[in-house]
Amino acid sequence: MLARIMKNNLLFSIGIIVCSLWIVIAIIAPLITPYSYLGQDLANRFQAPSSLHWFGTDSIGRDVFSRVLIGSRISLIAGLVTIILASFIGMIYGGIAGYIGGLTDEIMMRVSEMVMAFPGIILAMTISAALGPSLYNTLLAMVIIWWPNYARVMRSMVIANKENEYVEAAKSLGASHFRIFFHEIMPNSIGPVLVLATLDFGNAILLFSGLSFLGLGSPPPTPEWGAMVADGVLNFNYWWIGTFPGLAILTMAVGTNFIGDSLRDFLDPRLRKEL
Amino acid sequence: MRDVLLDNEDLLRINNLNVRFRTSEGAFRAVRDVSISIRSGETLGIVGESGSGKSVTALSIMNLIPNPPGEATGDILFNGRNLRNLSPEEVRTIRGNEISMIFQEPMTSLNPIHTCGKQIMEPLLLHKGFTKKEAKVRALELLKMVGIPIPEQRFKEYPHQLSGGMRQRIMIAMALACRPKLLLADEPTTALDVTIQAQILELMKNLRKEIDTAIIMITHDLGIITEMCDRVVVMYAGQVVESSPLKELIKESLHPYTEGLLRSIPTITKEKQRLHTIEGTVPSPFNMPIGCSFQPRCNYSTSLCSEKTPELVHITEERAVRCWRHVNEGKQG
Amino acid sequence: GCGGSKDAATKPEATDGNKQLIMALDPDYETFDPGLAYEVYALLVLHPVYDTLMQFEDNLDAPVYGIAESHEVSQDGLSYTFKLREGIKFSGGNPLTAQDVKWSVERSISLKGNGAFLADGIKSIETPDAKTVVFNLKEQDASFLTKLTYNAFGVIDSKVAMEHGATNAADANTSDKAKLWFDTHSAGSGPYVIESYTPKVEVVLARNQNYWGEAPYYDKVVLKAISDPGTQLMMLEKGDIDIAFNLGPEHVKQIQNKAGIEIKKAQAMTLTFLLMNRDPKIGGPIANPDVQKAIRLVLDYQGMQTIAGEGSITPVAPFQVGFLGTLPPRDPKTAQDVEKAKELMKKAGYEKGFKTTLEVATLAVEGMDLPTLAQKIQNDLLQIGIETEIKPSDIMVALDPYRKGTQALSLWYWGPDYPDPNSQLAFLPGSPVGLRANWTAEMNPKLADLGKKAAVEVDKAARIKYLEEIQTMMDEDSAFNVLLQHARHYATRDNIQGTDYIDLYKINLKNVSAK
Amino acid sequence: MEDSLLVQIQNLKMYFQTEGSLSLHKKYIKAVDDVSFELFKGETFGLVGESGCGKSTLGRTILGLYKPNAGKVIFEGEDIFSFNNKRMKEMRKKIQLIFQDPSASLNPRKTINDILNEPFHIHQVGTKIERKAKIKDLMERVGLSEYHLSRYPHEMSGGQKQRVGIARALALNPKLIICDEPVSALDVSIQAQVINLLEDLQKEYDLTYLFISHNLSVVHHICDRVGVMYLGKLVEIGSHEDIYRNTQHPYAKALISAIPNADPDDRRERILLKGDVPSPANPPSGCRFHTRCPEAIDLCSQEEPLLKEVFAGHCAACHLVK
Amino acid sequence: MGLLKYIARRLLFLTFLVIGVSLVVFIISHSVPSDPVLANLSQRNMDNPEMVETFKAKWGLDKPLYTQYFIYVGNLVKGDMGTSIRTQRPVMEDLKDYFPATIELALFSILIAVLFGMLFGIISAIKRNSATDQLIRGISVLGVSVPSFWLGLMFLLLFYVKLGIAPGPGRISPYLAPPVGVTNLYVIDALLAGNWNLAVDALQHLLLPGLVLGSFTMGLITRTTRSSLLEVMSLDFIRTARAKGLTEKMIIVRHALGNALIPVVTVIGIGFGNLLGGMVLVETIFAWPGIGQYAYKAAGNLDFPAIIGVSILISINYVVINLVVDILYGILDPRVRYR
Ligand SMILES: Nc1ncnc2c1ncn2[C@@H]1O[C@H](COP(=O)(O)OP(=O)(O)OP(=O)(O)O)[C@@H](O)[C@H]1O
Ligand SMILES: Nc1ncnc2c1ncn2[C@@H]1O[C@H](COP(=O)(O)OP(=O)(O)OP(=O)(O)O)[C@@H](O)[C@H]1O
Ligand SMILES: [Mg+2]
Ligand SMILES: [Mg+2]
Repeated sequence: MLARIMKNNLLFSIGIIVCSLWIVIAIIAPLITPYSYLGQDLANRFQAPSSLHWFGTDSIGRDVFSRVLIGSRISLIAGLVTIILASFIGMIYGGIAGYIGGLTDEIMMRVSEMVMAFPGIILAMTISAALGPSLYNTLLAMVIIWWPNYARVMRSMVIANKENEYVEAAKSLGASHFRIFFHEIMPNSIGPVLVLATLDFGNAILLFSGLSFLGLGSPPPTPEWGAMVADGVLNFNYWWIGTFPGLAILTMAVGTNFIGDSLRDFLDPRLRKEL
Repeated sequence: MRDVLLDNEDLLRINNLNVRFRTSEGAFRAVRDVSISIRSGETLGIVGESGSGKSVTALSIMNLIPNPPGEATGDILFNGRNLRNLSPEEVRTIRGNEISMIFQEPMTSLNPIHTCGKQIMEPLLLHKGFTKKEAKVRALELLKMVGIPIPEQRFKEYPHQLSGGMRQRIMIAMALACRPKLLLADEPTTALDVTIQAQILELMKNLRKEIDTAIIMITHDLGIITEMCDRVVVMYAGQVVESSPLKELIKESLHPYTEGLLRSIPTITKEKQRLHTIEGTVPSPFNMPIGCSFQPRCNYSTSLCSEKTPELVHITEERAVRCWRHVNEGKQG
Repeated sequence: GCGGSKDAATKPEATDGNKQLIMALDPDYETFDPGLAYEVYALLVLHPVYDTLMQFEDNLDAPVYGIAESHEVSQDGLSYTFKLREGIKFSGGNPLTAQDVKWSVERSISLKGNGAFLADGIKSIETPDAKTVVFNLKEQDASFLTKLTYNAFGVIDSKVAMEHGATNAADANTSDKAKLWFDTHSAGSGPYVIESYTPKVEVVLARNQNYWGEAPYYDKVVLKAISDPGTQLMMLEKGDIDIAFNLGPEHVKQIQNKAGIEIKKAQAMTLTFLLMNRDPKIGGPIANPDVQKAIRLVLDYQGMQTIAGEGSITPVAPFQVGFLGTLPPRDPKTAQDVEKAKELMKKAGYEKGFKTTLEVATLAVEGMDLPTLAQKIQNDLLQIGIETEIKPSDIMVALDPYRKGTQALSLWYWGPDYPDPNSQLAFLPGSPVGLRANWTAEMNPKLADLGKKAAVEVDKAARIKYLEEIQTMMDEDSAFNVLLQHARHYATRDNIQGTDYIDLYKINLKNVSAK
Repeated sequence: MEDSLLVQIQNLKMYFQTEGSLSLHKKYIKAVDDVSFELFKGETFGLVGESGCGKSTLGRTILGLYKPNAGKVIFEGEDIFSFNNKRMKEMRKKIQLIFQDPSASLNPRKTINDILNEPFHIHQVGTKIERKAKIKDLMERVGLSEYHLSRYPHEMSGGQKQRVGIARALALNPKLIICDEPVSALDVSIQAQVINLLEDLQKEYDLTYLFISHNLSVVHHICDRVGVMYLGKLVEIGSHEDIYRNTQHPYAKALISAIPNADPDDRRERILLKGDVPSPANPPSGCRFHTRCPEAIDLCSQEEPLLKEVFAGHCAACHLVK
Repeated sequence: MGLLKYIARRLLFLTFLVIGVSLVVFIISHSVPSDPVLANLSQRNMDNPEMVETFKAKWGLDKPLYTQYFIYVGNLVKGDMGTSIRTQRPVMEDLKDYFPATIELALFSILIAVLFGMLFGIISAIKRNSATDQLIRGISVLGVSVPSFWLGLMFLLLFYVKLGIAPGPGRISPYLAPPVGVTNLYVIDALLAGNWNLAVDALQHLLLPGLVLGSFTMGLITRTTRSSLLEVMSLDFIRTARAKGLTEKMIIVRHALGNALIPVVTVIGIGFGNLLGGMVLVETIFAWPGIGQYAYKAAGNLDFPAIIGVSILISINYVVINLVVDILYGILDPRVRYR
C-alpha cells in the first residue's frame, strides 16, 4: 500500500522521507553531533554558520547544529507521549459517554466542552508557573488540552457503532456490557481515533514547541527547539540561532502533516479513487 | 446509420456499449457489448441483479459516467445523433431537456439546501429560457400534475421537509419539466414503501399516457416490469442475456437465468410450494467465468458454454437471447 | 488630528507640527500614582511630572534643590526645614503651597505603598506658613535628602486630587479612590503632564502649559512599551523611535557603526549575584561556608562579563562601584582559581561534588538574559563536581521563596532602594537580604556589628573605613557572591541630546532636546 | 392449541423518548402501542407493514432488548421482564434474532469462526472441541463449507453472510427466531435460497419464526399466520390464507393490492392510498388509519377501533368490520 | 422557536462554564506553593507582619477559600472581576483595554484565512491532482505546520528589517496617536474619525501578524474546503444537477459550494478558537498589546484574578463563537434542527 501511495503522491513521498530522516536522526543523534550539545565556548559565541559550525553558535558558544539534532529526540518524545496519553484518556472517556448515553453522556460531554473552552495555553502557563517549568508539567498540560478532541471522536464513533446490528446480535446472545463495549464496539470505533491521533502528531509537536517557546518546557540547557527559537528572538541579530531550530520544527511538522494529509484522503473512501 | 435509425423508428439506439472501470483492485468491464433500442412512446424495462450494469448503462446514455474511473465505448444514437460524438456543450443541451433521469434514492438526489421549487425551475430556466415568473407557474403546474397537494407550500419547502414518496414526485416533476422525449427511471420506487410505490407507479402510468414519453424503467423487481413495460431487457453480469416483448417473456423465457429468476420469485397467486432457486452467486466482475457468464449456475450448461461466449442472437424480429441453446435457432431464424 | 505619513517606515517631522520625542522601553510600571509607584521606571515618568523638594541633576553624588529654595537642619539632625520657591503653580493652575507638600507626603505614608518605607523615618510634618515645610525625624538619617528625591515625596495638587477621591487620612490604603485617575491623569507641577496611558502600549506626556521653570524642548514625550530589545533596535534603526532603552550588549554591537545612531553606555547600579543559603536544612552542602567560598573561586568572571557585555565589572562584595567607599572590582583574569576551589571542596568533604538546584527568575537584567547566565554558572560549577538543575520561574513567582529564604542556590539581581551605600547594608548577616540566605547575625557577629556602625556613621572618613572593612570581610566569608555590576546599554538617534544616563531617573526627560 | 402456545404478547407498549434527556417537555414516538398476540410452537408468524410502523421495535422488545413502557411478553409461561439478569441471560438462549442487513450484523473485525464461537463463549457452553464440532455442524446445516470459517465477513457474498447470521442464531438451539427482514437486502436469486434454507431448518429443529418483512409476497410464501401493523398498532391478524384472500381491514386490503405482480394475467383492482404514513410521534386521533382510509366514516376519527375477532382466529381493528 | 430555545440553552451552559472555569483557576490558585500576592509587596513591607495582614485583608485572602470564591462569584454577577494583583487595576478595566486589540487582529486574520483558504480550496478541488492542486495542498500543509512564533520572527526579519516594506511591531506607527476609542478597533475607529492615513497605517500593521496568525486557519480551511467540495461533488444530487444539463461551473456555484461550505463553517469556528490560543505567541512577537500578552503576564505572575478573568473571557468567547457557528450552520443548512 505504502509503495502504491508513494508512487502517485509527491507530498506523501516527501513526508515519508522527511519523517524517516528525523526519526533516524533522533535515534543516532549522539553519534553524529560534531560537538556536545552542552559544550560552552564563550570565545566562539555568536559564530555565523561556517564549515566548523554548520548552524553557527549561540550566546554561550554552543553548537546550534548539535543542539538541533539532539532536540529532535525531545520533540518526538513529547509529541508521542502527548498523543498516546491524550488519545487513551479521550478514548476511554468518550467511549464511556457514548456507550452509556443519556444524562451521563450529556454531563460528560459538557465537562469536556468546558475543558475545550478553557484556554489551554493559559492553563499550561499557569501550571508551569505554579509548579515550575518542566517537561512533565508541559506534557501534563498538553494532555489536558488535547484529550477532549479524541473524546469527541470516540464518542461519535461509539454512538454510531452501538446502533450496529452486530452489537444488537451480541446483546441478543446475552453478552455483558463489558463484553459488548470491549469486544464489539471498541475495536470498531478505535480506528478513526487512531487515525486522528497519527495525523495529530505534527500538531502536538507544534504545540509543544509553542509552549517551550514561552519558556514552559524543560528548563535550560535542554535543547528544545521552541526554547531555541526563543533564544533566537532574544538574540535577534544572530539570525541563525532562531532560524534553524524553527526550520527543524517546520520540517518535522510538515513531514507528518504531508503524510497525514495524504493518508486522510486515502482513508476517506469518497476521496480514495484519486490516489 | 441515420437511415437505419429512421427505418427502425428508434428514438434511442445503443450499439455495443462497453464500460470499463479502473479501481484500486483492478480494472473490469461493468457493461459488456450492450445493445438496446427503444421507440418513441414505448416503455422498456431493464431487469437484472444488483451490479449487473443497469445503472451504468443508463448513466452512459446521459454521458454521466464519471471519467475517470469510467471509460465508455460504443455508440449511443439519439434522434439520429450519436451522443458520444457530441461536444460536452451539446450533450448538456440534451440532458434534462430531451432526455432526463429519475434516480433510485430520492433522499439524496435532491440538493438539501435549495427549495424544491427552485430545483424544479432550474431546467426550465436553463433549457427553455423561461423567465422566473413563467418557470414558477410551470413548476406549480408540474407539482400539481405529479399529485402533490398544496403545491404552493411545497414549492417553498426544502427536501428534508418532505417524505420519501413526496421527494420522488419532486424528482419526477423535475425530470418532466422540459417534456423530455426519453425518461430514464433508475429504480424509482425501490426505496419506497409498498403503498407509496403503488402511488408512484400509478402516477408514472398516467404521465406516460399524458405526455407520450418513452421510458426506460430499470428495476430488479419483475413485478414492476410486468405492470409497467412493453418490452424487457434482462441483464446479467454486464451483458444483455435476453430481450423480448413482455408477454412473450413471461410466457416462455428463453435464457435459463430469466427462467430461474421468474421461478424463484414468490408470488401471492402461486400456491405455497418450495421455491425454485438458482444455485451459486453472481460472479465477481474481476473474476468472470470463461465462456457464458451464467454457465457456473446454469442447469443446462454444456462444455461449449464454458469455452466460448455466446452472442446475442435474434430468435425473432422482437426477441433476442444470449445462450448457446438458442444460437442455432437464431441462426436459422 | 490628521497627521501621519504615507510611508510608515520613516518618521515624519512632527505630528501636528509638534515636537515629539519617542522612547521605547520595556516598562515595569503599573501605576502613575506618585503615592504608590515604586518601580524601576516609575521615576522616568514621574520625575518630569511631579516636582520634589530635592532632585538629582547629573550624578548621584549629592541631591540638589528641586522646588525647595533652601533648607536647614537642626542641631540634633532630627528636623529639616525647607523653604519653597516662589510662584510655583500646578498644571491645573493652583498655586503650590507647603500644605500640598505635607498632604502629599502624608498620603504616601497612609497609602502604605511599596515606596512608603522611604518615609518611615518621618515623625511629623509641619507647615508654619505657605512656603515652609518642616520634617521631624525619628532618628538621624544621613540619606534623608536623597530619599526626598523619590516620587513618594512628589508634590500633588491636593485640591485636584481630593476632587478625584484622594485622601491623606490614616486609612488611605482602603479609602483612597484616586489610583485609577492618577494612572491616566496628573496633578503635579513638573514640566510635563500625563496626557494618556494605555497599559502595555504607551504613556504620553504633554507639555505643562503652566510650568514655572524653563519650558522643556518637546511638546510631547511618548514612551512606547516594547519589551523586546530586538524590536526596539529595529525601530531605532528605522528611525521610528528616538531612544531604544533596553538594548543588550549584543544589540549594541550590531549598530556600532550605523549612521544616525548614537550608542550610550553607562555604569548601572544593578548587581547580579548568587545567593547561597546558609541553612543546611535548605541549602544542604551549599550551606557550608567552604563550599560557598569554592563557588566564589571556581566561577569564570571573565566569561560572565563577556555575556553581560562590555562595561560590566565584578565588585568584590555587594557594594557598587560608584558609591562611597567601594573597593576596586575584581580582576576577572585572576579571580578564578579552580585548584583552590577543589581543595576547599575536599576540605568541606564534597570532593565528589553534589547535586542541587539553581533557581533563576526568567528576565533580563540590563539586557542580559539571566537564564543564559545561569547556564554559564551551571557549566562552571561542574568543574568542582556541583551538578545543578536550573529551575527558571517568573520573577513574581520566584520572589516569594527568595524572600522567605527557602532557596538553596539562586541567581538574583539587585538595584539599590536609594542611591546610597546604606541601601547595600541589607546584604549583611542578620539584615533583610542576608536573612534570605539565612545568614544570621550570630554566624558573623563582627560583620553584623560593623554594619550597624556604618549605618549611623555620619563622618565620611569613618564611614569609608567601615565600608571597606565590610567588603574585605565579605570577600572572605559571605552567603552572597556578586557576579556582575552591569553596564547600561542604550542607543539614541544622534540628533538628540540630554539623554545621559542617571540611575535614579534612567533618563531625565526634562533635559532631552534636539541638537 | 393451548399447550402449543410459545409466546404471549400482552398489551405491549414501547415508546421512545425523542427530546433530549434534560428537556422538561418529553416527547415520545409510540413505536409499539398496545399490541397483543400469540405465537404458537412451530409456526411462522409474519409481521408486515410500512416502514416505521414498529415491526422491528416489536421484535426487539419481544427479545428483551428494549424495556417496554407497559405490557408483558410471556415466554413459556413467564413474563420475561420479571427476570433477573441471570435468568434473562438463560432466556436469551431461547430467542434469537436474524437481521436484515447481513453485512451490518456481523462484526467486520471478527472471523466467521469468532462470530460463531461467540454464543458458546458468552454462555460458557461446551469444551473447545465440542464447540468446534458444533460449529462445523452448524456450517454444514446452513450450507457453508469449513474453509469459510477463517474468512472475514467482507470476504463473503451477501447470501453467505446471511447464512452465517442464521448459523449464529441457531447455535444455542433456540425455540424462537425473530427474523427481521432477513431477505430484503438480498438479490432475487439469493433470496430464494435463504427462504428455502429457513424453511428447511424450521422443519428440522421445530423452530418458531416471527418473520418481519415488508415484502408481502415473501410473507405470503413462508408464513402460516400474518399480522398487519400500522403506526404501532396491530390492525389485522389471521391465517395466511385469510389475510390474502379474505382481507378485512382497509389498510391490509390496500397493502395487498399494491404488490406489483409478476403475473401479467393477474390484473387485480388496485386500491390506491392517499398521502403518506403519519409520524408515529404525532399519530392521528381515533383510528390511526382514518387519514388515508378510502372507506373512513366520521366515527373513525373519534374512536379507536379495537381488535375484534371476525371469525375464528382472524381479528381486525376496524369499525366497519362486523 | 427552536433556535431561541437552543440559544437559551447555550447561554445556560455559559453560566456553568463561567462557574467551572473560575472554580478551576481558583482551586489551582490555592494549591500553588508560592504566594504571588505577597510577592507584590515591597521588600520592606514583606518583613512587616502588620503590613502583610493589611495587605491580605485588602485582597480578602484572610477568609476561607469557599468564602473567597463566593465573594468572587457574587462580584462577578455584578460585572466585577476583582482587581489584578499585578496591574492593581480592576480586571474588567484591563480586559476592556486589551481585548479590542486581540479582536481586531483575530478578525483580520480570520478574514484573510477565510478568503484565501476558500479560494485555494476551491481551485484545488476543481483542478484536483494537477500541479496546481499539489502546490496548493503543499502550501496549506505548510500553513498548518509552520510554528507561528517562528514565522513571525522570520517575517519581521525579512519584511521589516531587511526589506523595509512592512511596518514594525505594534498596532500603529509609534509617531501616530491612537484614534479616539469608540470600538477600540483602530482601523474602524480611524475610519470613523475620518482619519484615512491612520486607518491605512493600522491596516498595514495588521498585515504581518494577521498573516502569521491566520496561516494555520488558512491551511485548515483550504484543506477542508477542498475535501468537502470533492465529497459534495460525489454526492447524488450533483449527479442530478448534471442530469439536468447544468454546466460544471453552474454545478459548483449553485449546488456544490453551498453544501461544501457547511463543514467549512465549523472549521472557521475551530480556527477562530485556535486563534485566541495562538494569540499569546504572535502577540509576544509583534508587541501586540492584546489579551494574549496580558494572559501571558498574568499566568507568569500567578496573578489569579487576572487569570480567572482572561480564562472566563476566552471561554465565553469560545462558546459564543461556537454558538455563532451553529447559527450559521442553521442558515446554510435548512436541515439543521436545534436541540
Ligand atoms: N463509479 C464507479 N466506479 C467503479 N465501479 C463502478 C462505478 N459505478 C458502478 N460501478 C460498478 O459497475 C458495476 C455495475 O454497476 P451498476 O450500478 O450499473 O449496477 P446495477 O445493475 O444498477 O445494480 P443495482 O441494482 O445494485 O443498482 C458494479 O460492479 C459496480 O460496482
Ligand atoms: N432507538 C430508537 N429511538 C428512537 N426512536 C426509534 C428507535 N427505534 C425505532 N424508533 C422509531 O420507532 C418507529 C418504529 O421503528 P421500527 O424500526 O420499529 O419500524 P419498522 O417497522 O421496523 O420499519 P422498517 O420497515 O423501516 O424497518 C420509527 O418511527 C422509528 O423512527
Ligand atoms: Mg443501480
Ligand atoms: Mg425494521
